[in-house]
Amino acid sequence: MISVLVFLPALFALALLCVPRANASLLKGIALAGALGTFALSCVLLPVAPAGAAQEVSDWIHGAVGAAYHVRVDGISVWFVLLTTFLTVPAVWAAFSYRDLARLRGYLVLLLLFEWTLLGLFTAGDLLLFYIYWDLMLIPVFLALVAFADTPSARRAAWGYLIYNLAGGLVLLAGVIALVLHTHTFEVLNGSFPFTPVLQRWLFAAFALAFLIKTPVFPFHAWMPAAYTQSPSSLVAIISGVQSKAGLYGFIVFALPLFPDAAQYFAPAMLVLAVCSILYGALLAIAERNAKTLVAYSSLSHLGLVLLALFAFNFTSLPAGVLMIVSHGLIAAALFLLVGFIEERTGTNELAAFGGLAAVAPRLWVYMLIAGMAVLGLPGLSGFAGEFLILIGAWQTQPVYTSFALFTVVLAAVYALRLLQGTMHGPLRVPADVPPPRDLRPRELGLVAPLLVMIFFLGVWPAWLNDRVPAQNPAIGHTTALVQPR
Amino acid sequence: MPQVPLNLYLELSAVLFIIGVIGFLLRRNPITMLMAIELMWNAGNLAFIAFARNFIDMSGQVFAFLVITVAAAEAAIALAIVVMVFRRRENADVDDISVMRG
Amino acid sequence: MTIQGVNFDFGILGPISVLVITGLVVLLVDLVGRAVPRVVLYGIGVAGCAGAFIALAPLYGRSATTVNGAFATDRFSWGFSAVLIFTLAVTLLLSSLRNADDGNSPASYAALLIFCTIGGLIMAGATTLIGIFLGIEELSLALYVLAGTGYPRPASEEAALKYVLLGSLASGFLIYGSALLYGSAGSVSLSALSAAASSLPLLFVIGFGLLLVGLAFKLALSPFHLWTPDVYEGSPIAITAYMTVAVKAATFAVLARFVYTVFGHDSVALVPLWLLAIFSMLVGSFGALRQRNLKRLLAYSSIAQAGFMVVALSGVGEYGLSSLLFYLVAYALMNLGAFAVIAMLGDGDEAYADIDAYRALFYRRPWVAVALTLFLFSLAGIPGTAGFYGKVLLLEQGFAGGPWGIALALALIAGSIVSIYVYFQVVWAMFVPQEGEQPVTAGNSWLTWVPVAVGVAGVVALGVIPQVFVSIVSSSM
Amino acid sequence: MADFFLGAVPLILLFPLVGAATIALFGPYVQRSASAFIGCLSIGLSFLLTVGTSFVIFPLSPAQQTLYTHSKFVGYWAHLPPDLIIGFRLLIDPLSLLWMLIITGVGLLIHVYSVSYMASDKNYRTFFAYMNLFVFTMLLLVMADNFLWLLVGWGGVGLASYLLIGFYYDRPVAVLAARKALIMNVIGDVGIMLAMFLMYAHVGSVSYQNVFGHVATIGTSALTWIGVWLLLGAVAKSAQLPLQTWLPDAMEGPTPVSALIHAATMVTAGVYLIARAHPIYDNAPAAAELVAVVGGVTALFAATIGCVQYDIKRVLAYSTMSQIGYMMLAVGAGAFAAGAFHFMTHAFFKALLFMSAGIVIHALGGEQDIRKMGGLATRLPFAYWTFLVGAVAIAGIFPFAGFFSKDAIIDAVLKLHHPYLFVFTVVAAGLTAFYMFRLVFLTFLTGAYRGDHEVHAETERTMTVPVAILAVLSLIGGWIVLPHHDELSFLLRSTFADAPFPQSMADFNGWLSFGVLLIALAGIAFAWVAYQWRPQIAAALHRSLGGVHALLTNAYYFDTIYHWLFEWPVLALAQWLRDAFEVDAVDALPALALRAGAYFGSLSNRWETGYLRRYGLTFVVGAALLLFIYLFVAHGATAGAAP
Repeated sequence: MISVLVFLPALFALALLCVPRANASLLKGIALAGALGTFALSCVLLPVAPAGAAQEVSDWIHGAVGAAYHVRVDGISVWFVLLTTFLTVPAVWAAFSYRDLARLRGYLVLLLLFEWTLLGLFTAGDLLLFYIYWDLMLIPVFLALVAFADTPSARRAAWGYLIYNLAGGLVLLAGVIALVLHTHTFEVLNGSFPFTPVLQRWLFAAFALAFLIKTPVFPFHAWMPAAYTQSPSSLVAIISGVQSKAGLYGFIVFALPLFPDAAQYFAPAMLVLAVCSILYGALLAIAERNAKTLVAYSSLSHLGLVLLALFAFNFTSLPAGVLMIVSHGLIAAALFLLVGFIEERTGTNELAAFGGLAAVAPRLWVYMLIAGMAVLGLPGLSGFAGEFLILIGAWQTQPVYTSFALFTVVLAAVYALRLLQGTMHGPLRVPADVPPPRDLRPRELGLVAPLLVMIFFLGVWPAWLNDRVPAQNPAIGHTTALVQPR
Repeated sequence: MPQVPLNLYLELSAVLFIIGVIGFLLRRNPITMLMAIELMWNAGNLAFIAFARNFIDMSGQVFAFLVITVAAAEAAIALAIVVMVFRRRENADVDDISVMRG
Repeated sequence: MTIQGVNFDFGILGPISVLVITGLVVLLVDLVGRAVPRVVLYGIGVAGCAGAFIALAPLYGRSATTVNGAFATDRFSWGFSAVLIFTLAVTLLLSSLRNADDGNSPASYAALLIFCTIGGLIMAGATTLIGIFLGIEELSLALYVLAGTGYPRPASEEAALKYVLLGSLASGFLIYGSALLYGSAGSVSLSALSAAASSLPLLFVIGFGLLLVGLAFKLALSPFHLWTPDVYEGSPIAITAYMTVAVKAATFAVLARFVYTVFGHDSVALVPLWLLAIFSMLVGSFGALRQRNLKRLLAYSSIAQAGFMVVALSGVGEYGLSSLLFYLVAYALMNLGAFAVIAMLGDGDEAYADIDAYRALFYRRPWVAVALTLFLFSLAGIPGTAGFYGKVLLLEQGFAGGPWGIALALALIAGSIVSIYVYFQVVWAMFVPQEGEQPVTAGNSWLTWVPVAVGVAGVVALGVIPQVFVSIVSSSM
Repeated sequence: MADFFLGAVPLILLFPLVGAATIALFGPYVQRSASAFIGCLSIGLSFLLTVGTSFVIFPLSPAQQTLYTHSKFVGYWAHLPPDLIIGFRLLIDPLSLLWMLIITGVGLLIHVYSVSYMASDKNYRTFFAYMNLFVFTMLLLVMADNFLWLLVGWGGVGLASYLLIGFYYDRPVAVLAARKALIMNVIGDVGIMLAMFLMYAHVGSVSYQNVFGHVATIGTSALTWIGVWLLLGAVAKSAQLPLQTWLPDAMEGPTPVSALIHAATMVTAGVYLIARAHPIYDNAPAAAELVAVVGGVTALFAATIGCVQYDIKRVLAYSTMSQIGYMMLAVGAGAFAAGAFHFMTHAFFKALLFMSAGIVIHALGGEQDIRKMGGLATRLPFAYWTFLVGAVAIAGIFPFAGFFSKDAIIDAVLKLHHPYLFVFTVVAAGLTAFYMFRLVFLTFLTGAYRGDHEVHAETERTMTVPVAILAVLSLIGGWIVLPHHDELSFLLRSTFADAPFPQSMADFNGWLSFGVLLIALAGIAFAWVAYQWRPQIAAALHRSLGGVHALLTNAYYFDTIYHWLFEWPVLALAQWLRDAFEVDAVDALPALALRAGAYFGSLSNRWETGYLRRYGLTFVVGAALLLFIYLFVAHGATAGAAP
């Protein structure tokens, strides 16, 4: 069942390959059906949260170091799975307006393959499987970027994305192998293994480097702005919405439970990095002149907050981190999609080149307002819920770092308003060569609406999600061993 | 008559070997270089035979015979290749044969 | 059967005998019939390979010696022999392309390839210094000639000349090293050497050092690699493909035999080998970064890959040999596959040696591009391919292999990181939309589809269900 | 009946929300008047329910007056380990009821007023949607039963205020003003968040009940910090020092918005917060003192600025700031009932002032500069008289509402021994009277009309009726507190039962109020002298006090100071990070790696010269090195192996 879910998008991708490239409508239909079907199937897994877990194990590799084909979904990973399947639907739908219809088929195939690798990662119950998907997910994105690489910056984006993440992946591989030589199996979940402190630190460092690069976290984010800006918005919606969570997922599910002592040892460093990303991302978003890149930097800032939640080692902040992960996935996807719609209308994302769209596109204005306020952290929207619960938790154990992080609340207001007012308000300006922009079409309204609804829903009732996140997931169990609950 | 001690043979072979190496490095004519290489191989042969005599063991001599035979074949092939090169160029200075690099 | 006190077990010598006969048959057919079409001759060759396989099959998992113990079939020989024969078959298929080896007599070409492989088989099975020397020389002498068979191109004869001169130089070191080893042990059999290896007397150290130089030359380990790019670029594509795999297979058989029978578990005595490996990984990976000629790029990559394979031996561990063999099989599949694609597209000639010829190939020949992409992914070690699991096995050996092993493993990681760009720049060229200059020819011979298909199937299978091959390999020893 | 109203309390909250949603979703498909109707209707229904509820609540005994709604839907907003529980509940008690009455009541009047005031605007529907959204969030703010939902409402009113200040979004000035307002409000939100962090740390909850119930267990220092952080939120929302600079700019919004949000309701949320959190301030004297000081200083500070402004709405904005200063002073000093009282009366007369000013602006086609007015008393008599009522009320002239409420505050300040603050209040009272009548004279009297627009008559009933109602309320609104008979503090007694000071304003200090009245009259007299009887006096004052005048006109240069103190450094840092650091440091690493890779690559390629002899040489040297190393290692090995 889980395997079916994981490979369903890949199957639909294969189906797409059998359709003639010219038959656009059929292509779109199949792709959307694939995304929707996967989402529907993934909803069946919801009941496993919070306590339960669904597993499928079958014999795979034995020998010097054994590995099983082990897929599993538990109260933590189900949220990543649902996020993936939920965000892929609007992404695929948004891809219908892909700029080059001749290559629409290839692009849709890559999107679905990307979803497959992400689902595989979040359901992997075995370290080898996890690693396989960890690297595999880079390929569809890289190919999509290559198919786009007609400018030097796009070229740099593609190479930066690939080399940074693959290099991190190889470091992770070294860590994985060194780890399994002591566990003698890739089946490391829910087992605690006695490592010497030194070994623990080395392994944690190897894991953490890969995770920090993929998230990304300052100062490993050099690949991120370019990649986010250059990839089509439907793709970057998934990259920033889901793929950027892979590293955090790795921390929660592998690094923290496996190396609790090393995690404690490195916690100050990680917290410093987290605070740096939070403030640095916010400041760069303030100074940024390109709407897409601005959103990219804002997500750098918000994911730093999740890192803070993880390494504050606090009962409250960790489940709040999961909430923040989901919420940020929704917000980032919505914003990137909306910015993409703007780009389709104005042909650019440079804030200097256009503005005042609210006058001609009231619906777009409403959508941008909701998404913008969510990223600003307006109370009542999911962004605030995640932020606030993380901060109130982290404050209890790490007041100093948390108070630094608090500045981001104000900075977020600054850049969110820059984005909102820069694109929507002021007198109407569009580049000379483009026609006056149209308001959002029904398709565009429809595909973003679910995201906004969820943003509202999780903002008004975050407990719906947090009640379904295991309070005592392994990471919390291990890492807060030293933290006294008040 | 007195035995020539083993180490004299070895020293001689070592000297021959080094001469061969130096010759290979200094010469630019492939034929000469091949001769230098023959010198190295025969240094090996000398060592083999000396050891064989030392151990009163045939296998060393067998090895030497094999080396001599292979050397003949190898020389033939090498000369053929040199001739093939000659056919295009009038001279066969190895320094001129450096199209591929990098 | 026994001739003058020397016993010959033609069961053990089966593959060699079959290939010998095949070679002679090829020559005879060419002699009697006039203008025999190339395909027939190569067909005979391929049939011979099949026969050799059939002869090899019963030796699976067997361990026995013949020729008074000078030649053995055992865990060191079987797998490597299989790889050698497979390589021969693929090479013959690639050579059958229209533009391949013009201006040569196909019969002698095929026979040379076959005898070459016989040399490799001898190396794999030889248990004495004499046998090793004999095998190496037979392999090398034939290759010197084959390297020159791209005759009309000056590069080819340059390759031949460089190869023959440097090869003979290396042989000189090999011979002299063997002599000193013989002197240190009083016997040419490897088993006798292990006694000397335990105490490392001066003669042994110098002797093995010199021998190692000779082997390192064959493996193209840096700093004895300088000939590799030129020779690989100059030789015809089929021969280059053959060299990259067959020579490695045979020489690694020898090396593994040395490491396991002579040195046992004393990996310190092999420090020079480890240093060579680390150096090769870096030099090969970096050297490939700026190459625009695909053959040359793969030459540098093969330097690095040779270094990778050494990592398998670093622990001298229980699974070291099987890991080495697994990676060798993977390498044979992906490398031969890549060369097969190059050869196919150029129909045997160099049209597709230049990376720029691959511009937007995906949009012209999607399936070929996908196949080549797969091979390159495997070379780069992308998960789901044979190369990836091979690397996993290598790293397991490395990290388990003490300080030197860890150093080697880390060097492997570093090399892989560097070579990301190496392999992906080709992928890039194939998928980047804007068209490059149209290529000269774009052949599509079904004969070369065979190795490509085999390569694809193998690369995927070894990557997705490695267990099957791991068990085959490990129970072959 | 009672059960009906208590059961319907959630509807008070929901009607405006439903109204806003309806207008937003279906507004474009129905005619303009329909959305206006929906807007007014929803507020009207909330108002009726509120009135009904208050008739149920106020008669009850103090013990029963505080009640929490239990909606059918039982759940938590958040329920996180170890013990963070935040629920969905509404709180109804006299304090929140008072605010709800004003919000819905005045809100209804202003909605009706807007029907014709905004009639000509192209975003008519949007306006009503925003206004309803505001009323909803404001009600949420006062009906929340814990600090989190208070913060949700708090942010919500901030959003509504942002949207309405920036309502004319094609005016860059309006856009900037809106941005400024929202950012400053977010700073306030951070303050409230910090306060909540401390509450959670010490009490393990953020609900009023638990926090106020365990105030005793919290240390005084922590309590003081909580108070200070709450105050930060309050000053941001209520435009008190030092976060006051956004309010004058907020006057860029439509006049009804200024009346509702930036005079009557939202800006008093700070006062509500302090009054609501009075158990904290009762036990943290230092924090309470700070509140009082902030309030008193702001009252005087804003009043001085008000004396020199020429934009009619800005004058009113500064007077709002000053009047809220009075309220903050009152709640800070512990006279919570007095603060609430002044909030009520101020809501009446300030809304009145804005709306009659709105009539003037409307009639003059958007003109706001009083130098371009004058002599309008004859042309706009209705506006004149209503504005006069408001002015008299705010100036604190007997028997108008302002007299009673302001007097209660000054009285309390004196009683509670804040001598210097007492002086501030008295001086501010005089200044208030002065600048209000300066406004009256310059706008309606003082010679002939100086503007260039022709003056439209004031006809629309929907505009005049609400203004008239408010005028009446400004007159009688204060009579709820009369000597020896204080109805208000009686109504509020249950909320402030545990306050340390008696809340009753019944004991009436006649001499004091007489003195304050005289001071107010003096202010009026001076305004009359300087602007009506002998205008050259004002001119002479400007000349002689040029420096002071410039200082006041520029509001003590706060904007400039803040720009150079906060805005500029942050932006400069951000720019530097973007243009220098990101490029030179963050991208430097990969760039360096690439260059290194290319370098090593070229190294390994340049080695490959193609010259055979170079190859041979390398080969031989390599072999020699290898031998050397091997010998070295082997000897080390044997040496190591030797026993």
